Order: sequence, then structure tokens, then C-alpha cells
Amino acid sequence: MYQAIVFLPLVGFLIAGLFGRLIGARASELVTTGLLVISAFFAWIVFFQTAFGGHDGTVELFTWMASGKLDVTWAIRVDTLTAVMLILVTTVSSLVHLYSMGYMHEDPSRPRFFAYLSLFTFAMLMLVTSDNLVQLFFGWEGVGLASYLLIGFWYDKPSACAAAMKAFIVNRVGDFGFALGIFAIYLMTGSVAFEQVFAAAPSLMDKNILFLGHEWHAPTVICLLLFIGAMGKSAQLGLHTWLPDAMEGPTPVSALIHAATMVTAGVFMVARMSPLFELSPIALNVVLFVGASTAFFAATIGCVQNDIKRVIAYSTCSQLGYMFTALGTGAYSVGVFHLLTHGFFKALLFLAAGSVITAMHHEQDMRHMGGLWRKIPFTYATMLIGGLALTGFPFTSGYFSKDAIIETAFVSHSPFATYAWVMTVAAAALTAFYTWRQMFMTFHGKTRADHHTFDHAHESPLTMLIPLGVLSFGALFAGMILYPYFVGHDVDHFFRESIFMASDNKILEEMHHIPFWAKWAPTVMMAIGFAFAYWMYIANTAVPKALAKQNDVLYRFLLNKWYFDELYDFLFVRPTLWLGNFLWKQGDVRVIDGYGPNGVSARVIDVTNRVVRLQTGYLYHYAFVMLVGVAAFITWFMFGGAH
Amino acid sequence: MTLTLAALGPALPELLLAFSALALLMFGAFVGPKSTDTVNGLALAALFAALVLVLLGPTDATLFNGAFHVDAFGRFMKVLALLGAGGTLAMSVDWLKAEKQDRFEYPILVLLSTLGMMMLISAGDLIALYMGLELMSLALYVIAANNRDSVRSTEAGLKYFVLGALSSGMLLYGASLIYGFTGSVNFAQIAEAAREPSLGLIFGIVFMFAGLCFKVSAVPFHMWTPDVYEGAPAPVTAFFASAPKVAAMAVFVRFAMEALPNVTHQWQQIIVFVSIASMALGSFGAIGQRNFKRLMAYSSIGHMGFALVGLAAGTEQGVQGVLVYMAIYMAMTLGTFACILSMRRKDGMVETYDDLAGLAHTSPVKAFMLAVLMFSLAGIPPLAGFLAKYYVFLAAIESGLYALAVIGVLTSVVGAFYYLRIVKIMYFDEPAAPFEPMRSEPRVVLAVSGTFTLLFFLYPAPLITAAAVAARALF
Amino acid sequence: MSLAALFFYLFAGVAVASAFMVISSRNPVHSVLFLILTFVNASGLFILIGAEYIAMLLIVVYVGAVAVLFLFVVMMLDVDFVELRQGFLQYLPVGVLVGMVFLAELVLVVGSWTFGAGVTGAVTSAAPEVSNAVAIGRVLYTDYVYFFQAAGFILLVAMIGAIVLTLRHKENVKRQSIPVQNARTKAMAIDVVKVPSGKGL
Amino acid sequence: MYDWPILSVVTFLPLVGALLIVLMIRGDDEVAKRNARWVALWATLVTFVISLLLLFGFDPSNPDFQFVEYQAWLGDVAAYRMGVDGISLPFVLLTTLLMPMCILASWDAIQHRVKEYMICFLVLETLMIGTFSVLDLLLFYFFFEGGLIPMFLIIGIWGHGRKVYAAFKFFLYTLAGSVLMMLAIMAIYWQAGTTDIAVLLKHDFPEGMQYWLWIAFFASFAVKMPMWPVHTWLPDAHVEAPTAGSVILAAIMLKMGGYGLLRFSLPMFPDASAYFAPFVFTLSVIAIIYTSLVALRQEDMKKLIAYSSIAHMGYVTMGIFTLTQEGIQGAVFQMVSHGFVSGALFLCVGVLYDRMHTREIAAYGGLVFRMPVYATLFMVFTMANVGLPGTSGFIGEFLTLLAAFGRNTWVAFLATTGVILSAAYALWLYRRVVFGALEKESLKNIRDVNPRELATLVPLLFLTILFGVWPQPILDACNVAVNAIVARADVAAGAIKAAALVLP
Amino acid sequence: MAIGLPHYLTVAAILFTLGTLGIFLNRKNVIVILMSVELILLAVNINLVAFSIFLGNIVGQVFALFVLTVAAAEAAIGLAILVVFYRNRGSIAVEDINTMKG
Repeated sequence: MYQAIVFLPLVGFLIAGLFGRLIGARASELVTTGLLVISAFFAWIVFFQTAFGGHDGTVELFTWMASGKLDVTWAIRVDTLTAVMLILVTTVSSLVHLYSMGYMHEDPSRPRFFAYLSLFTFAMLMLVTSDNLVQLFFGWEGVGLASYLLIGFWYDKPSACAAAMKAFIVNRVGDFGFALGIFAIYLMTGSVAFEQVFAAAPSLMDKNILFLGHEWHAPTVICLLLFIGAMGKSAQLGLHTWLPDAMEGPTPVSALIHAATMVTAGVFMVARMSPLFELSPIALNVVLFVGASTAFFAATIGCVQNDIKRVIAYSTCSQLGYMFTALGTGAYSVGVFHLLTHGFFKALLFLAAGSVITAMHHEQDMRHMGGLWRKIPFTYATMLIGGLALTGFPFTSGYFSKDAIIETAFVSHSPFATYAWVMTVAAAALTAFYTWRQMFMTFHGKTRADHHTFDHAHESPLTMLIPLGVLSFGALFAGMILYPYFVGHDVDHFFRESIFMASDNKILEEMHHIPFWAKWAPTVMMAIGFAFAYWMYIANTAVPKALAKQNDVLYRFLLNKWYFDELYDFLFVRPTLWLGNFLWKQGDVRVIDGYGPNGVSARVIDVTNRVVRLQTGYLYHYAFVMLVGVAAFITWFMFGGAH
Repeated sequence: MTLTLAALGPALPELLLAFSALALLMFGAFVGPKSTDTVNGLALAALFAALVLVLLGPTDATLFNGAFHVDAFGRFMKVLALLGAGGTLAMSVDWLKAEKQDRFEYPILVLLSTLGMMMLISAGDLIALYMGLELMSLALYVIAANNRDSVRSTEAGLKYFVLGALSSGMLLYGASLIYGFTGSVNFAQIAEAAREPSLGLIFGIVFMFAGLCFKVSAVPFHMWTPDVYEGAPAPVTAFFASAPKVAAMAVFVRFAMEALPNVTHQWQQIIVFVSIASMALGSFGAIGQRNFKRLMAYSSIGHMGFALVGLAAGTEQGVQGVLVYMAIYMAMTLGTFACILSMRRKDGMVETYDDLAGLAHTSPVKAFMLAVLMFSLAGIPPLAGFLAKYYVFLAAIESGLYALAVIGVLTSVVGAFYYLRIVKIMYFDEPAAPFEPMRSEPRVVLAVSGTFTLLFFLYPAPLITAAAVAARALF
Repeated sequence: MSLAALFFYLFAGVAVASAFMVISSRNPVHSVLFLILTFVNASGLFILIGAEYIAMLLIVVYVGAVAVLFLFVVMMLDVDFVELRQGFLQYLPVGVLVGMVFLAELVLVVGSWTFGAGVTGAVTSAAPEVSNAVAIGRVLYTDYVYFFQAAGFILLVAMIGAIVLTLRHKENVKRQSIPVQNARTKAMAIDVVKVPSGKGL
Repeated sequence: MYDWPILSVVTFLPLVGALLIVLMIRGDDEVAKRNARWVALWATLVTFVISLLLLFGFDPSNPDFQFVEYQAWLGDVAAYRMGVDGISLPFVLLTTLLMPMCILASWDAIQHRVKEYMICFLVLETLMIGTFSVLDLLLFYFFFEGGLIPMFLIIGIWGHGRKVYAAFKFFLYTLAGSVLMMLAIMAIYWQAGTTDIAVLLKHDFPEGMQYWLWIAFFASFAVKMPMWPVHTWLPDAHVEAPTAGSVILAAIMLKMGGYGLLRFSLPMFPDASAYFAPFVFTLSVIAIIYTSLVALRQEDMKKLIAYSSIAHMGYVTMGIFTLTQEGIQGAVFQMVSHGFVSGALFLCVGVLYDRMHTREIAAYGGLVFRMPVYATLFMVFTMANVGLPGTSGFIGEFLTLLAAFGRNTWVAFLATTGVILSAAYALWLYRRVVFGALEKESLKNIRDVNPRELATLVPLLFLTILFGVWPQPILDACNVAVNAIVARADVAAGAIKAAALVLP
Repeated sequence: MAIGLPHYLTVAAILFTLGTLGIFLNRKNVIVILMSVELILLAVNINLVAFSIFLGNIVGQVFALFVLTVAAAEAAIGLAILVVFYRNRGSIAVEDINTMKG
């Protein structure tokens, strides 16, 4: 069954990819979607077996690499953490497949699209089921590839190609750290398999590693390196720049990859590596700090975006920050909880946004929308549900998971705890603001779209609406149902060994004892955010413009995404290109070739010319040379070499 | 001591050459210009017969009070010299006829010159060395100016003569010093007497070596080579590049090994320098050339430098290296000159190698053979030229002459450049006007030498073994 | 100073001086004459040292044959005697310098002459009882017959060479050939042409 | 294993093919061309099939050389000795595998002097197989250097643009590197009294001598690899060579350098290898970063791939000189994998060149619209070049970096940046050539890959993926042999390593 | 001071040097070069004869005899070549012997 879950999508990919043009688009869609549904069905079975049946399992397939001490096997390892991810991935993926059948029905290269989707799903499943770091890395890069392919799906759009490349390369920066982390783990423990690494982890507590010329605390170095990888994949502050651009891909892709699953791989990885992170308070603090900062930072940008998908993208970024905040406090299960709920409601938001976009004939700019709720009520409803969940409206799933994170930040003993709490609470307000701003701009008020488009706006086909419905259910109730298992008292029983928490890590207990005001602070902030959004976009629509004009610098700063792209361009891209050119023209051509082969050959020609000039054709010169030769020899023997 | 005719047996090849030269001279003188073809044919036959006699003759004999040695070393070198003389003579007949330079004296002079070489190779004392050298050289001076109506040919003869006379003066002066400081002219006795190197002896060696270096055209006594090679008629140049080089190298080796085994350290220094300078100058000088013959002059300077590397080692291994080198050099040189001799268009001979452009299109087999020879001259495995270099450097490394070896191989890389350029011109460039078809003699010589060069590596044992035997004869 | 020494210095001095004139005089005819003088004096040196045969040979061969040959060629070629060209002086210093170094080293070395290790060191004439010429004559055709023959071949080559290079039958020169003249017959001299009537000039 | 000299047969069978062409095919008309192509194809195919027998007969657990042959040749100086072990076998098979593809790739591209072309390739194949399967030092040099001749001709006659410059540069550069090795071979002969590699591998050279010999060998192999800063011949040679020539250069001839380092430098001069390892690390790291940066700026597809090859060879040298099991096996794997991947990439460029006769990146764009199959294949190979896990490109990089990390973290750190840069240049190339709108008029009618091209690319694709997920065959094959090298390096150089290498 | 071998050798050395100098300092005509060669050979002969006498060994004189012979032959060939060159070039100035160089 494990194999079926993981490999059915691969089969789908191969069928659609290799024979897509042969069997036609429709068949490809049906095959991939069908296989994925089966896979999802198995995944749910496995989830119940594992999470509630307490039935972990590992299937070893065959050896991947064995060299020296290194032994890497292809294996499928299922424990609760994996099982949680399995249901999320397969469910959302199959829903997105289904949705795509409607969303993409005009596209000529649907087989390719579905093949890519299945490929992605396969890679993601390999990632979550790996039992060693290298296979994890395989999945990690595999989803990166799929993401690259899907972002660049409309390859005739230069912006899409650029975004795809950017996504891949920025991810590679993260992978750079991840790879080094794997190397460090191998160096310290002699293995890359989770079993051995975790078994050896406690002994690393007081070990040092020589890294870049200095002795460091081994777990800290390892965890920080791994976290760089997580930052890249999960678009944390610094390596987040690819995520908004990734919205160039088709909307289902954004829903699946850039909201629900792939971007959460970093969170999954940190949770998976919890036995190591638990050893390094410093690393956890860094995680906490970065997570909290991202949560706030991305939210600020989300407030000024006008593209409907980009708002959600920044929201994703921000929510990922929340998850890392939880991880940074040591509350791994809480992070995973938010991962799960967020997967549902963010996928829902994206798909709903996609529905809006279809309705508006591929218009994505919210400034050209408005008043749509009457035209597409079902979409509106689902989007409302998603929005409520996102903002943490009481008793929606976001309420449970997000507020739990803010609580962990509050009770954490980290030096950054207060900072994290302030940031996350502030971000809660901003989240509510941009979510409602989006709702209002899209669905309410008078329409700003041209008549033709507006009049032809219509509800999406059933294939698209069913996924919305299913996800709405998840967005509403997943939190409530699962709260005890992720946050409450059943955590230990639920996760067992799949998440490791050190014996002094009591954060899950402490968070149940926080003061009342702190517990409700996020909810209040949410209300404030809503109020502001209402005031600005319903009550007094002139306010936003005036505010923007008033705080021009701030507005531009936010609108340009804190100038990260420009900064990177200036700091990395240009110098790299300049350096490449310099090394080529100056290094290779001028110095190496100039003094090497070409220089040598030029010198040879010089010598040759001199030799040839020596050959004057005059007898007396020739005789002179002979005489000088003899004279030189006898002089040499006279005074030098004879004895 | 009485000398019976039977006792002259070991010198039979030389006697044969001498008498055939005399007989052919008579024949030619009485029959006149009509006799040229016959004299050519007979001269070739004489060379061939001498070759057979050399091969069949005794391997160890001494005549004339030690002035004439017959040994395995001499036999090896004589075979080479005779092959070189015979090969070039065979190729030159048609050429000279076409250029209207055919005279019956030419083959006779070649015969006499070859006789000189044989004497030189067998020389066991200084007088024999000198006489052999002069017999060889005087004939060469004359045939260098063979095209007596051409400024270039006569200029070549004149330059060769003047410098040759100077060099024999030096050689003689050295010989006189050696005689004076050891009291003998016989190699074996010199070796006895020269146990302690005195400065006078060393000066003698320097002067002697200067003269010998001139004959093998080693730097700095090489200056005549390019001009003479360019100026002399092509068959003569071919002859210059092959047989006399072998003979001179043979006497060089024999003199150094038989007369001076106890002062190796001293003369080694000279040879090391000369060899480095030759390799370098040969490689660098050739790059600037356009004329194929002149290029071959520099090439032969370089190759003599490589051969001298073996001599510099001063060991049996080194001598073996020299022998192998000379044999392979001979094959490559003959083949290359076979091509040069056939660079004929309707309007006459051409000599610049640009005329070879696109030869691969117009006559692919010839181009292939010449390419093989060029790669071999450059010393690229698996061709014969590589093994030649390998053996001399092997000896140098054995003797610890690392600097010499390193400089040597690096210059060989420089040298590879101009050989490659010829390949490039033949294969990469657009075809020029085709040459007239090759005549049969050059064709045979080219085929044999090209095939030998190409396939030598398959079964190198006979030559290598023969060279080893020959080298052992000197120790 | 003994008489022998006196003559040595006389001959040596004149020989060196005239050798210098050989290479430095402007007129090649003078050079040849100075060359003869040099040889004569060298011959005197040989007589002094007791090598009469070689001394006589030097006079006969060189003065009698070679130098005259030179003279002949110099006259025949009739070259105009141009003044010393610039190059001479330009190269003179460095040439002389090298020459001097060369000479100094040679003199230093030959001054150090001692008998080589393998030589007995007996400074005796080869065979005091016979004359120099006899001594040479005894070995020349016996021990050194090989070289003698070789010398013969060398002279032969010289002869062939000189002929090959310089003898030429010019195409447009009418030469007298007495046998041909004598063998001339009427048939060869007169060609009777029958001119058909009417077809003449 | 077999009672017939299988290695000799594999080595010289292509030569027989060449002889057949020489002897049987006359003229220069279409028939002759076609015959020459077919003969060459069959010769290489049969060679490949026979070489597969090697695979079946090979015992990976046997540390000795296998299929050993001996014939007297040059007396004491050298003999004809053949044999393979786990390190050389993959290269032999790589060579025999790629040759038929090269012939196929030249099927239509080469239209003049086809006969000579095929002869050159067949001779080259013999020389290359020989290089990997001889067990005699001098004979090795024969094959190693002999390859220069046909390659020189291939670049010079059938190349493009500045072909003469490139051919000369290639030839003289590599020759200059190797002549020093020739001297070292002689010195080895005098020191050890033999040129039998099997004996020499166990010979202990005096330490002082090792350094010089090592340097001499390194001079040759570093140029061949090529390592920075003696790499500049490679871009020129690659760019100007015909497609198949580039494939051979990149896929096989570069490997001779790495093979040489593994076969000779490491086991024969273990002390020197350990002593110079930091030096090689430095050069490798510079090569990886430097050439990746330079690759970023290339305007010519082949040149870009050529520079990327240099970077990838940097991983190989780095891996080799970690002197660990992982590193060396990774290096072997990286070489084999680079053989598939770079070969395939050059074939991909060749596909375009055959159609458009330009390699300018700027001349392309939007090919995916007309050439979807091509785009897919190119994508896979690009990703393999980038080192995506699941392709064979990953294994080698991963293992070498993993091992390097254990030796020196700075090296691993800097070398790993190559992972980022390689993604940048490879994807950028792909984007500019394949993606984007199809705007150029000249490209509107471009045809997708034809079956012949598919036949060359698909096997490589298959192998790239296969070895990406299942690299064990190669790792197993060389396991024992590498083990011996590592053991020798450990024993001989333990002290130096402890002192000089772990601490940066 | 008795006249010994060194005296003769010194005279020979001077003549030898003058001969070589004559070859490369001469710019006028080739004949003088040929004469210089004769000077060199004379020097050699003096050397040989002197050594022969002082060693009490006749070989040197025989050698000198052959050197004389060969010198004569050489002179003949040299002059012959000179004559043909003069016919072609119309000059025997040393500086005019330079159609080939480089």
C-alpha cells in the first residue's frame, strides 16, 4: 500500500508524460486524476492505521548508493508525521487535479500539465516518506524541478520563464545549505539514515565540528545549515523572493505547490529533524526569529499588493513564518498543525481565486474587480470561508492553529520570544486587513471591471467547485477535529517517536496556562484588521489613496517588497555576471590565454624571428658563430668545467 | 707486416665501391653523356652490392694497424648510410634528368662520397677519420654546386665549402692537439693515454668535436645547413640530409666511445650544451620557414640534437638510442624528401610548403604518408619517431640528465608545431593545383618509409635488437 | 741566444707577419704573395726542427702548385679591388677581442704541454740513423698505405670536381675538331638538291 | 574468463573496421559514403556488443586485473599487457557505448570526406579503449598520446570557424602536458625496472622521487582533464569540433585525465598525492567556481557546455584527492555520468546545429513550440548537468562533495556553491534556447528530432535516469579497486594526512 | 733560452688564430678566405710536425703529409667552386654571397 501511494502518481506522470499526445488530453487527465484519487484513498487508510492505529512502517525498496560507510536506500518510511503529510499532499493534490480539469480545459498542453502535477506529487511523496536525508533531498529537489516546470508552464511568457528560473536558483541557494547540512551530519554521525542519525544525536550534544576554519557546536552548525535549506524551500525572509514571482504559474499550481505542500517541506523537514534541533537552542532561536520576522514582513507587503494571487502568495509566506515560529519555540506539533490547516484553507483560497480569475477571463488585478459576489456566489462563499480561516476567525481551523502558535511564542523561553509574540500578533492584524481588503476589493462595492467582462462573469464548472467545497470543509473543521492531537493532550500518543521533544521542553503544557488577554489578543487584532479594511475599502474608499500619498516612502517601500529584488540584483546578480565576464575576458582570454598558449606561441615566434635573423646569409657571420662557439667551449673548460 | 689481398676481405664493400667508382668513371668518360643512365644504374647496383657485402661480411675485424674497424656498430651504420645513399640516388635520377642536371659524374661522386662515409664509419684512428671525412666532404662540396648554372646552387657549394674547410681546420687542429697530448692517433691508444684529462687534451676534444658537430650540423656549427639545404638541388639535399649525417654521427659516437671513454664527464658537457642548443634552434628556426627544404634543414638540426641526447648519456643504452634514432631518422627523412622531390607542377619544381595545400584532396595516399612522416618527426606515438625519441631520452634519464631531457621534450613540443602546420596545409586548406604524378622511385621510397614509420611499433624488435648488438660492440 | 733560436725567431716572426698581411692586404695578389712568404718561412721552421721532408714538400706543393693556382685564379677572375667596406671596422674590435681571448687560451694551454700519460717521453728522433725522408718513406707505403690510397681518391675527387664544375662545352662556340675535319667527305659536305622545274624560287 | 583475448578484440575491432573502409571502399560518391557510414556503425556496434561480454565476465569482487593478456613487445622496456579492473571497465564500456552514437550523430552532419571521417573515429576508438585497458605504462602513453592525431584531424578537417587555431591549441597543449609524463615513465622504468602497471601499483617509490613523478604525471593529466588554469584549450576545441568530436572529447577524452590520476598518481605515488592534495583541492575549487562563472556569460552553446564540463571535472579531481572511498567512487561515477550527460548535451547542440548551422544562443528561442520532444530530452540532460537528484549527475557530485566535506569544509563549502551556479547557467541556457516565444522567422519551420537522433539520445536518457536512481552497478564495479587505492593511500600517507589535510 | 715545443706550438696557435680571423673579418673576396684556410692548415701542420719531432714519433709527419695533400685537393675544389660562382654571380665579394638567408 505504501508503494501504491507513492508510485501511483509516478505511473500517472509516466503515462501522461510519455503517451500524453497518444492517448489525448482527456485520457491523460482522467488517468492522472484517477490514480491520484486512489493514492489519496490509500493515504487516508494509512493515516488512520498509523496515527490512530499506532502502526508505523518502513518499506525498503533497494539500495541507492553505497560507498564506503555511506549507505543510502530507497525506502518508504511512514510514521505519524509522514501520514499527516501524506493525507495533506494526496488530498490536496487530487483535488487540484480535479480542479485543473476544469481550470485548464482550454489549454492545449494539458497532458503535460497533468504529468507535471503528478510528477510533483510523486516527488513530494518521496520527500515525506523518505527514511534518510538523501532521499529527502531527492524529493526536495524533485519538487523544486516540478515547481520550476509548472511555474514556467506557459513558457512563451518571458516573465513565467524568469520566475521559474528564479524559483529554481533561489531554492538552490537553500539547497546549498541543506547539502552542507547533510555532509555535516554524515561527518558527525557516519550515516544519513534517520534511524542512525537520531540514535547518534544525543551524543552530539557536546561535540564540536570544524567548519570553515573554526570550531563550532556541532548540532548548531548542522541545524543552521539545514534551516538554510528550509528557508529556501519555505520562502523565509531572505530567500522568499521567488515565491511571489512563482504566481506566474497556473493557479492550481499555486494552490498545490506554492501554498499547500511544497513550501511547507521546510517545516516538515525541521519537524522531522527535531531530534537535532532540540540539541541546539541557538538554532531554534534563529528559526524563531526568522519565522516571526517573515510572518510580519510578508504580511506588510500583502497589504499593498493588487494582484489577487500575490496577496495570497505573501499571505502564504507570512503563514509559513508562523509555522517556523512554532518550530522555533520547540512546539513542532503546533507547527505541523498549522501546516495542515493552512494547507486546506490556503489551497482553498487559491482555488477560489482561480475561480475568480476564470470568471474574469484571466484578469488578476483586483483593481479591476469588485462586486463579484453576486455573480459567483459559490466561489464567494468558499473564499469567505478560506478568508475566515486564514484570519483566525474563532472556531475555524486557522483559529486553532494560528492562535496556538501565538500562544507558544508568548510562553517560549527564547530570548526572541517577546519579539516573536509582538510580530505574530501584529501580523495577525495585518493578515485580517489584507484578507478583508482582498475580499472587499474583489467581491464587494461597485465593480471596476469593464462591462463586457463583468457581464460575462459566471460561476465555474462543477469540477472546480467540488474541490472548493471539499476544501471548505477542511478549512472549517480540520482545526476543531484535530486540535487535541496536535496541540492538546494527545500529542505524545499521536506523534509518538516521529517528533522528538527534549525532556525539558514543556512548551505544550505551558501554553495552556497563558493569561486571558494574551489568549484573545490575536482575535482582537483580527477584528481591528477587519475594521480597518472595512473603513478603507467599503466605508471610505478615498482613504487608501490618501494614505498612500501621505506615506509615500513607506508605501513605495512596501509596494516594492522592501526592495529585496533590487537589493539582490545589486548584491548578487550583477556582481556575479560582472565577475563571470571579468573572469572570461580578463582571466581566460587575457591572462591565461594571453600569457599561456597565445603568449607562449607569440614568444616562440619572437624567438624564431630572432633565430632567423641570426641566419644572415653572410659567411663571416657563420664563421664567427663557429669561432665563438669554440672559444666559448674552451673558455668554459679553461675556467669552469674541466676538473 | 705484409698485406695480402685475402686479408682485405673485411674491407670488401669499400673496395667494391672504390673499384666501381673508378670503373664507372672510365666508362662514363669514354662513352660520354649518353652513359648517364647506365652509370646511374650501375652505381645503384654497386651500392646495393656493397650493402649485401656489408650484411654478409665479418662483424669483427681490424685492418691497417687499427685504422679500419669492422664491427657490428659499423655494420649497422654502414647499412644505414648505404640505404640513404642508394635511396636518394635512386630518387634523384629522374629529377635531375627533368631538370637537365644529369651528368654521369654525379653518381660517381655519390659513390666516392659514400666510400668516404664507409671509411669514416670504420675509422679507427685520427688520420683515417680525417681522410674519410675529407673524401666524403669534398664530393659533397662538388655535388652541392651540381647545378652549376644556378646562383643558389653554387652559393650553397661555396658556403658549404668555406665553412667546411674551416671546420676541418678546427678538427685537424684538435686532432693535432690530441696527438700531441696523448702521443698517438689510434683511438684505442688515445683511450689508454687519456686516463687523466689534461687541459690540452680537452682543448683537442673541443676542436675535434667542433669539426664533428659541423658535419652533423649541430648548433653552433650548424649555420651552413639551412642555406646549403635550400640552395643545393633537391636530390642533393636529400642526400645531405641522410647518409652523411649517419656517417658523421657514427664517427662521432665511435670517437667519443672508443677514444674518450675515460673523459666522458668532460665531453659530456659539450654534447649536452650542443644538443640542447640544436634541439631548441631546430625547433624555433623551422617555424619561420616557408621553403620546405630549408624547413627540413632546421628539422634535421633539431633531430641531430635529439640524437646527440643519446650520445650525451654516454652509455651503452645511449648509443643504442642514437642508433635507433638514426635509423628511424633515415627512414623519415627519405620519405619526406621523396615527397619534396615530387613537388612538380607543369611549370616546374616548387619548394614552398604552401604548395602542398589540399594535397589530401589531390593525392590522398601521398598526403597520408607525408602526414604520417610529419607526425612521426614530431614524435607522436605510436609512430616510429616517438620510439626513436623514447630511446634516447630513456638513456638520458638513466644517466641522470634530467634537465637535458626536460628541455628536450619541451622543444619537441615547439617542434611539433611546424610539422603539424604541414599536416594542416595538406588536410585543412583548400587544394592548390595538383602535382604531376609521382615517379616510381620516389613512390617506392615513400611507400616503404611511410609504411615503416607507421607500422614500426608493431614489430620493433629486430631494429632494437640490432641496435643493442651494435651498441655493445663499442663497450 | 743560439743561432737556432735566432733563426727560429726570424722565421717565426716573418711567417706571422706575412700571415697577418695575407688577411689584411687590400690586393688579393699581394695576399697570395704574402701567403707564399709565409709558407717559405714555415718551411724554414720545419728545417730548423728537423723535418726536412715536410719542409721540401711544403715548398713544392704549396709554393709551387697551390699558391700559383691561387694567383692564377685571382688574375683570371679579375675582380676589382674595392676599398675596405664599412663592416670590417665595425666588426674588427669584437672579432679581434674574440681572437685574442682565443689565442691567449691556446697559448696558455700549449705552453702547459707535458707528455701524456701513455707516452714514454723519450725525446729522440724517430730513427736518427736514417734521414727524415727515408723514415717517412719506409712507412708511407706499408703501414699507411690505406691513407695513401685514400689520399689518391681524394685527389681524384678533386679532379672530378674541378672538371665537373668548370668544364663546359658552350653551345654557340665553334670549336675546331681535327678528326672531324679529316673525316669529312664529299657526301657530308655537299647536299644536292633537286629542284623540280617550275617550282623554284 | 574467456579463452580468447577479448580485450584485444574489443580494442582492435574498430581498427579492423577502419581497415575495411580503407580497403573496401573506393571513390567518393554517395554509395561510398553510405557504405563507409554503415561499416563504421557496424564496427562500433559489434565492438559494443562484444564489450558487453566483458561486463558479464567481470568479477567485481576480485581485486586483481582481469582478462589479462601478455605479449612480448619492446624487450625489457615495455610489453603488450592488457587487463581491466573495476576502475577501467566502466570507461571501456562508456567508450564502446558512445561510439555508435557518435557515428549516428555524424550520419547527416558530415557530408564531405566521409570515409576519412569514419576512419578517424574508428582509429580514435581503438586508441581510447586501449588507453583504458592497457597494463603497461609505455603502452598507455602510446594510446594516450596517439589519440591526439585523429582528434587533431577531426577538429581541423571537419570543424568550424577557428578550427585550425583550436586544433593546434588542443594538440600542442596536451602534447606539452604529456611529454613530461613520458620522462616520468622513463624514470619509473629505471627505478622499478619494469613498466608493468600491475607491478608498479605495488612498488614503493622513494618519497623524494614521488613528488617529481607526481608532478610530471599531473602535468599531463591536469591538461587532459582539464584543470584550471590549463583549461583554455577545451572551450576552443569543443566549440570548433564537429558534434561527434565534441562528444568524444567531453565524454571520453577528458576522462583519460581522471583515469590517469586514479590509475597512476594515487596508487603509485601515495605520499606525493597526499602531499599535493590541498593543492589539487585549491585548483578544483577554483575550477568549479571560476568556470561556472565564466559559463554564465557565454553566448555560444557549445562553449557554455564546455565550461560546464571543466567545472564538473573539478568535482572529479576534488573527489579523487579526498583519498576516501566515497570521494573516489564518486569521482569515478561523476566521470561516467559526465560521459553520458555532456555527451548528450553536445548531441543536443548538434541537433540544432545540423538544422540552423549556428551555435549562437541568441539565434534560438521558443524551440519548445516546434520541438517538444527535443525540449524534453534537453531538459532532462540539463537537469542532469545541474546535478538534480534522480539523474546520474547528482550521485557523483554528492559523493565527492560529501567526501570533501570530511577533508576540508572550506573546500566543500566553496565547491558546493557550484551547485547554485550550475543551475544558473544551465537553466539560463535552456530558457534562452528552448523557452520563450517562437519569434525568429528562421526557426518557424525547424523540425523536431528524427528517429536517428532519438536513437542517439534516448539510450543516454535512459542511462542517465537509470544510474541516477540505481548507481550501484558502477559503484560496485569499482568498489574493490578503489578500496585498494584508499588502503594504500591511508597506509602510506597517514602521517601527512593527519598533519596537513584535516586542518586547513 | 732553448727553442722548445711550446715555441712552435705558439707560432702555430698564432697562425691558426690569424687564419680564423681572416675568415670572418674578411669582407673583400672569397679568395682571401681560401688563403686563410691554408693558413689554418699550415698551423695544423706545424703542430703536427712539432709534436712528431718532440714525441719522436713519425706519425705526426705522415699525418702532416696527408694534410698537405688534402689541402691541395681542397684548394682545387674551392677554387673551382669559386670560379663557377663567379660565373653566375659576377662577383666574389663575400657580401654578395647572400641570396639565401633566414
